[in-house]
Amino acid sequence: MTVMTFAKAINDALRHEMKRDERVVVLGEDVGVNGGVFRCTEHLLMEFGPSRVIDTPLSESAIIGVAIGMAMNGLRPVAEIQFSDFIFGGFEQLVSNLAKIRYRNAGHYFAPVVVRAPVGGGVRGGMYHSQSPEAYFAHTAGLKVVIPSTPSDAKGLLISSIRDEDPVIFFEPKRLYHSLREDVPDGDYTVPLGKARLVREGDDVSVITYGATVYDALEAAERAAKEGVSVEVLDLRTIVPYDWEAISRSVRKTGRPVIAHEAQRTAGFGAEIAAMIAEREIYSLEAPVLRVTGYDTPFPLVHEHHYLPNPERILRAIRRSVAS
Amino acid sequence: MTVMTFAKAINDALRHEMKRDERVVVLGEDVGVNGGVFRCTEHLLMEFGPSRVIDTPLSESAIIGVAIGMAMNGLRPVAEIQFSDFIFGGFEQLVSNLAKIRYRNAGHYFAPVVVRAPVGGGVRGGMYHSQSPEAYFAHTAGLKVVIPSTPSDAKGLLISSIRDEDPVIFFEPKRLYHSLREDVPDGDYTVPLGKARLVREGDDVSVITYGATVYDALEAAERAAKEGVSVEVLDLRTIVPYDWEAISRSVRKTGRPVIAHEAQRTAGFGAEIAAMIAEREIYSLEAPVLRVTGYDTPFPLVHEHHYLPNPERILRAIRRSVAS
Amino acid sequence: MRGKAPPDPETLGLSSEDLTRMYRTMVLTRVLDRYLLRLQRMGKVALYAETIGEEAVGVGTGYALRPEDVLFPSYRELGAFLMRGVPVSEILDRMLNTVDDPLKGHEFAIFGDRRYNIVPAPTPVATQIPLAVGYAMASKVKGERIVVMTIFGDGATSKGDFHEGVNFASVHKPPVVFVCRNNQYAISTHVSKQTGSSTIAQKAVAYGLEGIRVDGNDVLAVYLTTRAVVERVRDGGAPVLIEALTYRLGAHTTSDDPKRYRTEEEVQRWAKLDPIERMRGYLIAKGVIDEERDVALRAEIEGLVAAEVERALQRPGLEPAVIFEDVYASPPWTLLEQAEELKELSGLQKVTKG
Amino acid sequence: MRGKAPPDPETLGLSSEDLTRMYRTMVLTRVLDRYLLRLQRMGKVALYAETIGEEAVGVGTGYALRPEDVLFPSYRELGAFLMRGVPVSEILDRMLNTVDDPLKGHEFAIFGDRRYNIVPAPTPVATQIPLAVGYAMASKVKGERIVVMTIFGDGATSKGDFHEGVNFASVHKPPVVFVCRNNQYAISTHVSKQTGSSTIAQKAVAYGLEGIRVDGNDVLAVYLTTRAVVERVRDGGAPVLIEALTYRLGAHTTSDDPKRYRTEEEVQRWAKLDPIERMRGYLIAKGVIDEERDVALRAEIEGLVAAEVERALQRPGLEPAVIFEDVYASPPWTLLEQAEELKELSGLQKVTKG
Ligand SMILES: Cc1ncc(C[n+]2csc(CCOP(=O)(O)OP(=O)(O)O)c2C)c(N)n1
Ligand SMILES: Cc1ncc(C[n+]2csc(CCOP(=O)(O)OP(=O)(O)O)c2C)c(N)n1
Ligand SMILES: [Mg+2]
Ligand SMILES: [Mg+2]
Repeated sequence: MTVMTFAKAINDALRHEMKRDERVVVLGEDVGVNGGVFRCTEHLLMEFGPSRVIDTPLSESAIIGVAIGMAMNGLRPVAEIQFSDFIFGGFEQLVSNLAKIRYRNAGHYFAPVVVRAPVGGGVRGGMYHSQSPEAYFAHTAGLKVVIPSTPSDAKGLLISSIRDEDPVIFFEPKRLYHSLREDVPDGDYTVPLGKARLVREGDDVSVITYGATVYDALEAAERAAKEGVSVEVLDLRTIVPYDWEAISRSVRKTGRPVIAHEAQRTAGFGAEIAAMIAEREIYSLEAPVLRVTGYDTPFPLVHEHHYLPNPERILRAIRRSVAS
Repeated sequence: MTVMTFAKAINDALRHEMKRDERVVVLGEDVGVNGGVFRCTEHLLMEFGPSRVIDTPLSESAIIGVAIGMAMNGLRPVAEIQFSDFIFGGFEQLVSNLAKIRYRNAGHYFAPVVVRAPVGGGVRGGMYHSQSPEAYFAHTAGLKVVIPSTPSDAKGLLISSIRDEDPVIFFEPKRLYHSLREDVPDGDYTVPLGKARLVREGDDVSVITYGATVYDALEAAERAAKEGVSVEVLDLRTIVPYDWEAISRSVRKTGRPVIAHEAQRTAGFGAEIAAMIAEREIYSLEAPVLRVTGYDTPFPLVHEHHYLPNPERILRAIRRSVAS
Repeated sequence: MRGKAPPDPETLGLSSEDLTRMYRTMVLTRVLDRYLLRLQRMGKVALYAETIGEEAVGVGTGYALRPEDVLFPSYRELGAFLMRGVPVSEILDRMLNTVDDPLKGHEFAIFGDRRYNIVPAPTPVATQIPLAVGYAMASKVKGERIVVMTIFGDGATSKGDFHEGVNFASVHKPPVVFVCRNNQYAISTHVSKQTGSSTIAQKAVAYGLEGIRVDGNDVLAVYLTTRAVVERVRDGGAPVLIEALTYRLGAHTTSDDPKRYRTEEEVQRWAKLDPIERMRGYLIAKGVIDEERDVALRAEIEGLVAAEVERALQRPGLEPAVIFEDVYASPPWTLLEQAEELKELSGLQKVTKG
Repeated sequence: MRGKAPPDPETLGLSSEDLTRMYRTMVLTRVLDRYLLRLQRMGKVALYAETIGEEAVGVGTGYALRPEDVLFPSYRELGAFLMRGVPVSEILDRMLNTVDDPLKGHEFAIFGDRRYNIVPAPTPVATQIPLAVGYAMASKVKGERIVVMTIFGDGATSKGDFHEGVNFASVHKPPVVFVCRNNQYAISTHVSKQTGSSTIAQKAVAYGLEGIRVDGNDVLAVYLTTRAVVERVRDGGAPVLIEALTYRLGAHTTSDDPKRYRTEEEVQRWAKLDPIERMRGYLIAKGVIDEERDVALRAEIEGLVAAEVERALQRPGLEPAVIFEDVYASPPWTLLEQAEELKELSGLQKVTKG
């Protein structure tokens, strides 16, 4: 075990996989000599050289497209998009090629690419350094979508993603990069895709969430506890595939689900979870299914605290749930 | 009233608005001399000339981007994307500029662009001529999203969209273009955005749907009627904003909602409707909220009938709803 | 080559086997193309993009590649597939989506199969270009001596992905060759409305790369130019952009009506430059074939294709369950559930062929 | 201009007012830039992209535009804004997100305001380019005699939107001027790793357009070249791509550490070519100003900016409710509900300044 930041854990996972498997290459804007704008690829260029750590031109579509081509030819590319807000320039490659490559090629060719991108707000990043676009990818068959919330999970899930035979969109909550430290297992360490993490047990309300919002949920849970409400917090960790068993178990226990994420509400991934609950756990419910999310506006530069699903907003939903 | 196909109704709306308002221009691939690959822009070039009916290079990002710039400078561009499957090449312009232009400019500049694109399957179009990407846009604050299902609605909603001060993504179910004829009001005719259409009244089950699936729902309703089940069919027509009042009224009446759309299930727009029902009409429910949708695969070339939410599948959900 | 007398095959370093193989493949391409068109009209094929008039580009480039080289084509490269040795039967199984369709009916692409190093074309124009660059980057990393070629239309050069892909290659210089099959139209849009540049080849200047324009109706010019470029790139040379100027004699696809946007005179002018006729004239002039052998060859090919069409039409179709295959290597539980749902439903309803 | 003696202002057709205005604005740009950097360090500004060393490009191009011309800048065009007459106070209100912020704190862009025909820059690089083309297309349709200019970095030229936008303009030829501020870096990426072409100007060849490279540290060269181009385009000339070669003396933004990717020697080499020093030397040599007046000018500007900073720092911030403004002209009911939710919550919790 070594104490690491979230960013360092990502770096550790990349180095570990690059050492273990020479098919693993890293590409993106400023990932080489600069070590990534968040330092996630620091020192990799020195260690693995420019044919495996590739600084690219400023062109998101080419980054994704080139990564796909590399993967089709047997490499395991990990492409970095500098901010998930810029992933849209590569959206056609992601949706029309990456997600569909195995299908279109009937398995002749496939592309186990990992696309890493920082997501989320909380760093005064404004409209284009704060977005959470996971729902777009969850709605795109052929992709898997992962969002870790701790350094250990970051390492374990990234290694699993790199080893996965399917393309994975790997979102890293940027406000956690350097704000969080914890003991991370050394060496080979994997966390399976598709398994949620029960962060806090509780009996009255289930907060189902992922990414940096886990911490807001925990704070809300603490405060609810003081009001005598016992809140369970579930960190999905993987969005596709998501851990329905864990969700369903929690909802059966509490009957009161609150779903929280940073992305805007309408057609966000929270809607999918709510819809599944409304289909499969309707008879377990003791309260309406509530969502606490970013508002349906672009991500604002000022007052982002108000925009985000902050602890106050989550707590309010918990109270509402308990009251109904 | 004139009997028209869906495609002709679109054409009629465009011509009407171009005559009425010289700010209205049309641009896209093959919209001019060719009249559009589905003939929706037929004869417009001849009538309005090449500065208002613009054949563009094959570049979706430029089509959207140029339309935004035109709108910022006072025009009312109606951009055509040849198939909604190719809209992803313009996704960054749609999400990062079109949807956010008013916000980023704090209202100094805004871009009332209409982006028209054929959607959906049923024409043996395969993976890239059949998709239904409406959920991506529903999840993008700043946009409105419209999907008519009849020639009259096509005309009335398109005219409303062109006159709207906000950007509208206007999806046209391509399998209806030439297969459907009906009386369409002549001249100035608008249908307000955000209002659903009650296509068929019923008491037992509510099928909430939009686009071409309306017809599958109607067929399922017919067949259910023979089984003694009375099915209500609601055509949302607009996805953003959607007509919650109409949904809620229907769900209160029947207690048994079935949501149907062609797009893949996970994180589709149906999830949003289900989530809202699970939040706000939970006490009206007498059955789980069911969804009948495209499967979570790329759109297949062969066997698309099986992939689509066909009448058999909708009927099955109706039966399940009644049985629970 | 027009104007002066065409050079002898030996001067060009070509054997008569080279010549007849290319000629034969052009004829085969034309014949199969016409059959596929008819099959579409019969409702057996969903949509088809004709290749008539553009055979020299596919055949000339296809012949320049070695078997280990990898092709990322567009949807109009039938000639290249046949030249690379794909049997007519496999293309028919593909296009008719029989149970032997190597792409399992998932998609349109005329053909694609790893055994032939042919990657099925994506429908979204130009999006294969960065993939080809990436494939070539990987072969460089792996130390393979292969060349990757991607072929695309004139319309494709307007897309961001052409630019981003070629620019990426201009920096990293992997072994990739870009071939623009400039047939002068993107559906109804003439190339003069596609770009302000008067040639596609000059677009290479934007990347500090070499651009070459070649007569795309002259299969020998296409072959010789491409082969030279391919071998240069194999030896570590920088990527090259080749523009092969040709003309789409047919409609864009079976959904298109070219009369709406171009004159019959224009078409006739180009029909006179038919690449097959041109090659035929050359071969006869140089004594490589004679009229009699040509007639026999054409009859043989007609017979071959007709027989294969007959056979393929008899083959059974694909099962509905294929729609769930190849989405993931390890599918999410949601998808597995959905596959079960279809199975259950298929039991209930008549299984119709897609 | 290096090497031989620089020409006299009259020869260039420039008045001493022209010269002092440009010089003064470069100095103002530098001073304000340094203040904004400090304000960021103080936590008053969220993020800032320095413009030090690149003043000549903004000022020279800004001076070439008429007030009715429209500018689509990138995020590093402070000089152009000041040259177009934007008061320092308004830029500070913007950057500090005071209650008078013309962009209501919604976004980063240094500045933008319709009154000045300046469109706030989008953060996603190059995406303003097609917008500028569209804006110019509309002005052509409307029969206005304005010119639209868009400025972007060297990195931006690799993006598909640069290509699609310029190519679109090459066909339709609206009154648009493309200016690449080539400061040789896109964050850590040197322009030689950005593209295989040795200049940005030559990329114009790909579109059949004229490309011009100009010394971007020579404000007079930038101004004269740009003005000539702008007026030509106003008179119906085809779009032009201008490359202004300069150097980013500072960090990319306040989050960047350039020591990671470039040497101090390189920076020092370019620091010696500082465009302000160069213009100062020219003005003194030509007797337009003297040392004394220069010192006074700088003191005056320092004082002016310092006072405006003081003032702006005292201004109140924006209310949380602004986050719901300007999303739509007619917002969906969902959004109106959400705005109510925030109102309710704001009552309960301490309103903190963004
Ligand atoms: C990204 C994208 N936009 C639009 C289309 C629709 N479309 C199909 S082919 C075509 C024209 C392509 O022209 P070109 O690249 O010259 O190839 P050609 O058909 O002439 O071989 C268009 C616009 C598409 N397939 N992909
Ligand atoms: C589409 C996109 N990708 C990545 C980024 C992150 N980013 C911000 S500025 C920048 C470099 C831009 O370089 P250049 O265009 O040369 O402009 P400069 O900063 O030098 O003025 C990058 C990569 C972005 N803003 N937009
Ligand atoms: Mg073409
Ligand atoms: Mg730069």
